[in-house]
Amino acid sequence: MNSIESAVPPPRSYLDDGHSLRSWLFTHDHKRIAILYALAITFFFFLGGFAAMLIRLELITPAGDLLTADAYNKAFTFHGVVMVWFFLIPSIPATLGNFLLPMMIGARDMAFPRLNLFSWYLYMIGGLFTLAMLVLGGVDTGWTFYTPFSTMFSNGHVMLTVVGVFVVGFSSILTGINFIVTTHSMRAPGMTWMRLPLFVWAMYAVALVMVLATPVLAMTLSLIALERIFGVGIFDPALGGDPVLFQHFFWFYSHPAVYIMVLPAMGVVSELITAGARKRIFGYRFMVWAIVGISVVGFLVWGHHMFVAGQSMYASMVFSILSFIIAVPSAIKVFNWTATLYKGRIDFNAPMLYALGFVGLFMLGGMTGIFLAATALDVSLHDTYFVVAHFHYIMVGGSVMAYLGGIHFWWPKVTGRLYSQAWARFAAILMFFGFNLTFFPQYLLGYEGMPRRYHEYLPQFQVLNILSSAGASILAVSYLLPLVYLGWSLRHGPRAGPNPWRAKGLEWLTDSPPPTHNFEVTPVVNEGPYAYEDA
Amino acid sequence: MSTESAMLAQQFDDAAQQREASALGMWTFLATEALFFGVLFAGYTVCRVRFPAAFAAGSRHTDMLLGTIETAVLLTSSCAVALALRDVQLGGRRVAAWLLVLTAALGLSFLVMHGFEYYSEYREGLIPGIRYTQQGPLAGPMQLFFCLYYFITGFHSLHVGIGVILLLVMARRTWRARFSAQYYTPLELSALYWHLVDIVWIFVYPLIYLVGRAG
Amino acid sequence: MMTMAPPQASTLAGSVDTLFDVMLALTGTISVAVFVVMIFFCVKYRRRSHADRSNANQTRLGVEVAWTVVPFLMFMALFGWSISLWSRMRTPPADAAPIYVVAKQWMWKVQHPGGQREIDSLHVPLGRPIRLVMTSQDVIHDFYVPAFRQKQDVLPGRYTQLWFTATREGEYPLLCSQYCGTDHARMTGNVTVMKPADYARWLQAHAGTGLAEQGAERFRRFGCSGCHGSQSSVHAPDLDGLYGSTVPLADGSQVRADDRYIRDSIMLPRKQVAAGYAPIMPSYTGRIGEDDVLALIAYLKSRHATTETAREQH
Amino acid sequence: MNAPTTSASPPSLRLHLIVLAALLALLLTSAGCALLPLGVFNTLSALGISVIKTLLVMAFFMRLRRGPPLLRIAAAVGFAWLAVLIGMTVADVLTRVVLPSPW
Repeated sequence: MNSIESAVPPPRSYLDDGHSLRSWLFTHDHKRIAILYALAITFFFFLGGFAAMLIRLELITPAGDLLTADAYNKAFTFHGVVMVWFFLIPSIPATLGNFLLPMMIGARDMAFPRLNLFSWYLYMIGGLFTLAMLVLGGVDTGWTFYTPFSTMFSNGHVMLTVVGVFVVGFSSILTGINFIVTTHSMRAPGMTWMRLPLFVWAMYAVALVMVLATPVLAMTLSLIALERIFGVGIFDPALGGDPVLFQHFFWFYSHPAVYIMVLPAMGVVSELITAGARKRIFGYRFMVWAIVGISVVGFLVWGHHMFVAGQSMYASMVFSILSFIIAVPSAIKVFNWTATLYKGRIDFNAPMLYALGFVGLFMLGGMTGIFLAATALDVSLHDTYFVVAHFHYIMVGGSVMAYLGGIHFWWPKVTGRLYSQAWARFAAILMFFGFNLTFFPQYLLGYEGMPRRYHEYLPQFQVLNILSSAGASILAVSYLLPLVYLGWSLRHGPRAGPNPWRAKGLEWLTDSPPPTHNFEVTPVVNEGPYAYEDA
Repeated sequence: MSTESAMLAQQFDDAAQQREASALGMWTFLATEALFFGVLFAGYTVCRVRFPAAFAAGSRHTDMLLGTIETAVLLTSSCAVALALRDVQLGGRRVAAWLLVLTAALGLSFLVMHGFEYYSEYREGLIPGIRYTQQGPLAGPMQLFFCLYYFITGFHSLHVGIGVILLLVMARRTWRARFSAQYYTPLELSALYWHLVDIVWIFVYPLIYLVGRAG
Repeated sequence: MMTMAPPQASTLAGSVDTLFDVMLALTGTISVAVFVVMIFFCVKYRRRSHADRSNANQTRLGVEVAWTVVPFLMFMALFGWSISLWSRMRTPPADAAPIYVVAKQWMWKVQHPGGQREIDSLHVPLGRPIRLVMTSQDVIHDFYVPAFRQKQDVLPGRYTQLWFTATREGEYPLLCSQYCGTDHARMTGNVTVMKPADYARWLQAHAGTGLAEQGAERFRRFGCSGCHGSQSSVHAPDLDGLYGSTVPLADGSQVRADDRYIRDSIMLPRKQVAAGYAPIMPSYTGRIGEDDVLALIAYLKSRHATTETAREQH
Repeated sequence: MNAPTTSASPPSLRLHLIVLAALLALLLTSAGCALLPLGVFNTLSALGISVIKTLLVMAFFMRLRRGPPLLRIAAAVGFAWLAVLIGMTVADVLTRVVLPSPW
C-alpha cells in the first residue's frame, strides 16, 4: 500500500465523493447507504426510548396517575413496534452489515447496490407510516397484534401500523437477498467459506432468517388488515376461525426475528473479542456451526410463546424440547468467547468493554431463557415481567451493547477519526450498571407475579419498580453520552490510520475512511480470519 | 460483446459472476414468495382440517370448468415464456417478442376469466363481508373457505397483474434488441417470476376447485 | 428467592418452586463460574502482564465437545423433569369439581354449578381439586393466580381449562395476564380459599336462583317469550322439548339441537333457519352476554326435562 | 465464482412442447380423479399431481435440471421451510384436546 501512495495521490474517500444532498440520497455506495440507515435508526431509537421513558415514569407509582390507561397502552405499543422493526431488526445488519460485509469479503460493493438503496427508501416509507400513526393518535394493540383484539376491538390506527411494518418488512427481505447473494458470489479470491470472519457468517445467517421469515409476517399482517376492512377473516372466532392460528403465524416470524436481532450481535462481539484479546477466536468451526444451527433451529421453536395460549399439549412438548436444544449453541458461543480470552493480550479499550458487557448480559438473558423453555415454569412466568426482563437482557443488554460496541470499533474506519477512549469507557461501564439496575428488578417482579403491560399494579411491587425506573434514567444518560463524544470526534478527533486497533480483517487493509470502491486492488486472501500471531 | 460489457455493473468482475448473482437473487426472492403464499396455504390446511365438510361444500360452489381452463391457460403461458427465453438465447428477437406478448395476453385472459368468476360469485352471494347470503349449518365455516379463496386468488391475481406488466416491458425491450444471446438476465428473471406465479396456481387449482367433487 | 416468591397456595406450587430453585442453582453456578473465569482471564492476561502465553492458539476439540455435550445432557434432564411436572399441571384429576368462568372486557364472571355467581372474585374450598372451564366473550384474556402457579389463556369461541387444589386459606390476587385492551391492568380480582365448612355456608348464603331459573327470568326479560311463548301471535318455533331433538332446517338439512345450535340460534339466527319459519328472529349478538346464553340454554334444557316427565305421566 | 458458467444451449423446442403436453395431461388427470369417489385419495392424488407438475415446471421451464446446484438448494429451502410452517401448525391443531361445551 505504501508504495502506491508515493506514486499517485491517495484515492478520494467515499465521504469526499460528492457533498450534495443528492449525492447522498441517490448513492449506490453501500457505505453511504449504511450511514443513511444509521441516521434513521438513531432517530427511531431515541423516539422508541422516549416512549420507554414515559412507561418507566408511569410505573414509579402503583396508581395510573401520569398517563391514562389508553395513553400507557399506546406508549408500550409504540415502544415495541419502533424498537423491534425500526431499530433492532435493521440495527446491526443495515448499518454495520451494509458497511462491512463487502469490505470484509473483499468486494467493491454489494451485489445489488440499487436494491440496497431501494430498501433504505422502503425503510423510510415504513417509518413515515409509523410516524403518521403516532401523530394521528397511536395504536394500542401491543407490538404482537393478537387477534381478535387487533382485528375486531382495537380503535387505534392498526391499519397504518400494519402497513408501516409490512413495508419495512420488505426492506428487510431485500437487504437479506442482497447479503445472501453478496456472500455467495462476491468473495475475493482465496476467501473460502471457512475463512470468512464470523461477522460475515452472522450476516449470512441473519439474511437467511430475514428472507424466510419476513414474508410470513407480511402476509399475516395483510390478513389482519383485510379482516379489519371486511369484518371477516380466518382468525374470527365467530365464524369458527382460530385466533391461536394468528399466534402461530406471528411467532413463526417473530421468534426467528429474535435471532435477526441477536445473531448479528454475536458476530460483532466475535470480532471485538478477538481484536481486543489479540488472539484467534477459540473454536472457529464450532462458532460457525453454532451460528448456522441457531438460525435453522430458531425456526422450530416458535411455539414456546404459546404454552398457555391453548396450544396442544403435545405441540408444546415438541416446542419445549427444541427450545432447550437451541440453548446449546448459545452456550457454546459464550464458552468460546471466554476461552478466547485465555492467554490473550487483552486491551480494555471501549469496544472490548462493550463486548465483555455483552457476554455477561447475554449469558444472564440466555440462562433465564431456559426457565421459560421449561413448560412447567413458563406457566407461571409467561406474560409476566420475568419475560420482559429476559428479552430485554437479550435485546437491549445483548444487541444494543453489541451494536454500540461495533460502532465504537469501526468508528475510525467509517469516519477516519478517533474518539475519546476515557469517555467511551465511562459510557460503557455506566450502561452496564444502568442496564442491570433497570432490568434485574424486573426478573424479581415477574417472579413475584406482576403481569406485563400493566398500567397499574399492586402496591407490593413498588420498590422494585422504583429501582427499575431509576436504572432507566441512568441508562438514558449512558445512551446520550456517545452522541456527544462521537459527534465531537467528527470535527476534533485525531485522524485514525488505516488500522488503529492493529486488527486483522480485510476492512483494515484499506484507508480510513475507505475509498469509494473499497480497495484499490482486489485483495487476495491466503489465510484464515483472526491470524493474530504476535500473542 | 458490446451489450455484454455495457451491461456489466461496476461491482462485478465479469458477466458470468453477474448472471450467477442475479439468478441466485431471483431464486432467493422466489423462496420468499413461496413463504408469502405459504401462510395462506397453511391457514387453508388448518381450517380445512377443522371443517372438512364446509370446505367441500364451498369448493362445490366454485366453477370447476373455468378453473380448469384457467390452469391450462397459465401452464401454456409458462411454456410460451420459456420458449421466448430460448429464442433470445438462440439470437432471436421478433418471435421472442411475440411469444412474450402471447404470454401477457394469456395472463390477461386469466384475469378476465377470474373477473367473471368473481362476478358470478357476487351474484350468488358468496363473498363474505360484502355479500354473503348462504344459509344452513355449514354457512359459518364456509365463510372461512371463501375468505381464503379470495385472499389466495386475490394475491395471486395481483402477482399475475404485475407479471403481465413485466412481460409487456420485456416484450418491448426484446423488440428493441436490448437483449442478445450473451445478455438476457432481466428477461430470464421475469420468466422465473412468471413460472412461480404458475406454480402457485398449480396448487391453488386442486385446493380450491377440486374438493368434494366426487360426492 | 424463597422470600420473594408469592405464597404457595396450591398442591402444584411447591413442585414448581422446587424445579425453579434447582434450575436457579444450576444456571447460577454456571453463570458465576463463567464470570469468575472471565474476570480471572481478564486480569491475568491483561495487555501489560507477563503471563505465559505459549501455545495460545491451540484449539482443543475435547474441550469443545465437552461443553457441547454436558449442557445438552443437563438440558435434557431439565426438560424431562419439567415436562412430567407440566403434564400434571395440565391434566385435571377426574374428580375435579367444575366452575365456569366467562371473561369479558374487563371483568371475570364466575358461575358455580349451583347457580352462585360472582364478579371478579372466586370462592373455592380448601383441599378439593377445582377445574375451571373458561371462555371469553370478546378478546383473549388470561386467568392467572400467582399463588397457585397456574395460568391459562381464555379464548373466544372455545373452552380452555385450568385446575388446582388450594392448600392454604386466604385471599390471593387473580390477574389477567394477556393484554386485552384499555383496562387490562384493572381486570383483576381475588380468589378466596375457605375451609370446606365455610365454603358450604358461603354457597348456601349465595344460593340465588339456580341457573335454569335465571334463564327463565331472562327468557321473559329479553322478550323471547313474546314470540316463542304459547300465546304468541308471531309464528315462531315452540321451544318445549327442543333440546336434544332433531330440527329440520329451511335448506333441507337437519341439525341436532345441542348447546352449540341453541347458542348460534340466539346469537346468529340467520345461520340455521328452522324449516317452515321465516328468518325474522333478530340477532342477539352484542345485546346479551355469554353468561346469559349459558342461563338460557340451561332453561331450555330444563324445559326439555319437564316435557319428558310430563310425557311419562300421561 | 468457479469456472465461468458458459450458458449451455437451451432445451429444444420439442422438449418444451412435450413438457407442456405432459402438464396438460396431468391437469386433465387431476380433474378426472377429483370426480371419482376415492375418499382420502382424492386429496392425495390432487396434491401428488400438483407436486409432479411443479417439478416439471421447475426442472424444464425454470431449467433447474441443468442449473447450478445452488439454485436447486435455494428452491428446496423455500419449500422445506414452508413444510415446517404448515407441518408444525397443523400438528398443533390435530393434537388439541377439544373441550366440549360445559353446559
